[in-house]
Amino acid sequence: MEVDNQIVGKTESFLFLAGDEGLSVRQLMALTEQSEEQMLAIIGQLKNSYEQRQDSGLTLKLFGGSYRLVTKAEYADDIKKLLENSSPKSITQASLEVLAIIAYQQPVTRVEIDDLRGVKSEGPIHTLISNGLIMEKGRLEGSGRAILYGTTDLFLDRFGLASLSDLPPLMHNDEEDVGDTDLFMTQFQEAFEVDNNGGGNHS
Amino acid sequence: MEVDNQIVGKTESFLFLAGDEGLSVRQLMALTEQSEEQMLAIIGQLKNSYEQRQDSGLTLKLFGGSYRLVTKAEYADDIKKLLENSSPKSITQASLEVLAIIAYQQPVTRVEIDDLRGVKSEGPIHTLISNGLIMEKGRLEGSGRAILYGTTDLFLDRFGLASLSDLPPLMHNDEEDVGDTDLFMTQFQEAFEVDNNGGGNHS
Amino acid sequence: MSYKVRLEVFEGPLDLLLHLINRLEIDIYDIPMAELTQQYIEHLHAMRVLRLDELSEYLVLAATLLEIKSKMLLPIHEGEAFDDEIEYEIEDDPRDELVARLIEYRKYKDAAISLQQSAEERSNHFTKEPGDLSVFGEVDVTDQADPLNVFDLIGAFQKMIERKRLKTPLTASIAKSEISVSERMDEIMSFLEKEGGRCSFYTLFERGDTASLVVTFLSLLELMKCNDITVEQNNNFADLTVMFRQEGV
Repeated sequence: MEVDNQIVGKTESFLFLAGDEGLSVRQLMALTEQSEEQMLAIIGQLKNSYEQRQDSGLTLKLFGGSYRLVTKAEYADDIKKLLENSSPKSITQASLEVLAIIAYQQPVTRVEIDDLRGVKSEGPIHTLISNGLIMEKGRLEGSGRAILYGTTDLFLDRFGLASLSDLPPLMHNDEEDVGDTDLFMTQFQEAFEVDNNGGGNHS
Repeated sequence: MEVDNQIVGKTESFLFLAGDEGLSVRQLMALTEQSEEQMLAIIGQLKNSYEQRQDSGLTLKLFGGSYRLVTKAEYADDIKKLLENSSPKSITQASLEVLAIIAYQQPVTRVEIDDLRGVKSEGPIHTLISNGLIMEKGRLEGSGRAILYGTTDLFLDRFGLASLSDLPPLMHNDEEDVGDTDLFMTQFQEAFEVDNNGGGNHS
Repeated sequence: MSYKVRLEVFEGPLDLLLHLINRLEIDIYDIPMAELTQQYIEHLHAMRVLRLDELSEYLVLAATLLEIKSKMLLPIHEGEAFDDEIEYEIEDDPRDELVARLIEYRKYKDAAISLQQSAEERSNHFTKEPGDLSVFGEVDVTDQADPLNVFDLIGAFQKMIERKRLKTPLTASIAKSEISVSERMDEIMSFLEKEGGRCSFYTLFERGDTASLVVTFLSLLELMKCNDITVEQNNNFADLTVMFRQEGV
């Protein structure tokens, strides 16, 4: 598709100003008065420009439904060196488990999460809420009206996902898997390229 | 002068991250470990890249001793549209940040808010006042008699809160906190731990 | 038999059980209950230091394990001849429910690992705060159409913390080692010029770490000494105003 350079430049300037907020395709379409098809072509050209320009430090990524200008991964180490004395938020294994359950099962109640883990999850849920990764997504009908939890856009952003459909598929436990834990682990490792420092048996 | 593309990219990524603050030649030299002559050549090449790339919306400007990545002047009119139309999220975000600080820290002065955010918050504060979400809650004793801000009833109403104690706690103690926000978070926690259990119940 | 006292943190009884299954290299679909139960209970002994409410969850599972173990000890097979009839075994194996729970739990435990990996990948890309749009014009926002909730507030707050983390080292800490008093003096003078010749004392100290604040302070003193600026206070406790020194004053 033929793309107007002027509009690509305009798009880049919008994305630059939006910074970590990013802009959705829909917002970009409204701002530049382009069709969706045109917009996607423009985004494609921008991405291409960044990849082709050997001396470019930037690239374009889709996280949580919004396109964002970001620095290229190859400069991550240089940038991280600057951030030495301010470490990023770390998340505990427990919180991560709860987050995974919510991400795949949403909307889901605390009791369901507790059942799956065999342990109470109140603490991790509070932590995840205060980290802006999950939120209330309504209440269950009926007695108790239990809170239903779901993930936020910030979750998608922080975990580098374009949308929830971007989540890697959960492993199935259907008949073929039965009795073949080795295959299970191999598939898992292939899928996520675990580096093998004890990756298999996460003990 | 021969210029290493890798270092040009690195320079661009640093300038991008510095945003409106920009970076001086001296800072860039320290960051990339280049001589002044090399640095100026790198800056020259970056500028050149932006001019040559027909579809670029960005350029490099020197303001008050700092180089800044900025949008090209030709897009200024379009950017006004970003301000007026289609969800100027970036501004709402600033207001939300300020509102979050005021909600959890009230009563709080502008200087404290600025400190936490690392940027001036005068604009968002005015917006929030004119929207009726925050108000003056008295003055600090002592020199300056700085204004103390707090949230309004309209704030509670718009955010569906019965009272301030309905705000979800901001941090839970089983996580590692970010360095200097530590104390800040602990204070929140102490303040809101009390109604941890009833936290969500604003049905 | 001896066991090592380990005080690893497990994310609950199922996690501990999975750990034991991995360590004992036993088949999750054909668990030797006697061995697993013994190991599990030994671990509980070692973990007694845990908080009581946590321990109770572990004890519930211990009871389940013992129940399964005892069921398996009972002679449920009437005729030895049907031993290898698979259907029969699958339907009645008392371990089935436990195995199903373990498998289900393991799915999410694995998913958590893959999530962590994507978060790590994501953390290699940095972005900037939104640009200051106020230079392009003045608009009053906060659209009423957009319903907000407390979770928006929390999200905003988290983003702010991340921005601050990114921003501080790039501007402030580099400035620390780089900026000199004479440079800061120039900066202050050009800032004053921009502000129409006067500004609040405090605005000069709005950002930077301790070292750069000290440099700013020294620069102000130096500028006063050179008679370039003067500092005024209208009355007790009022804000200090920094201004260009008027000619002939």
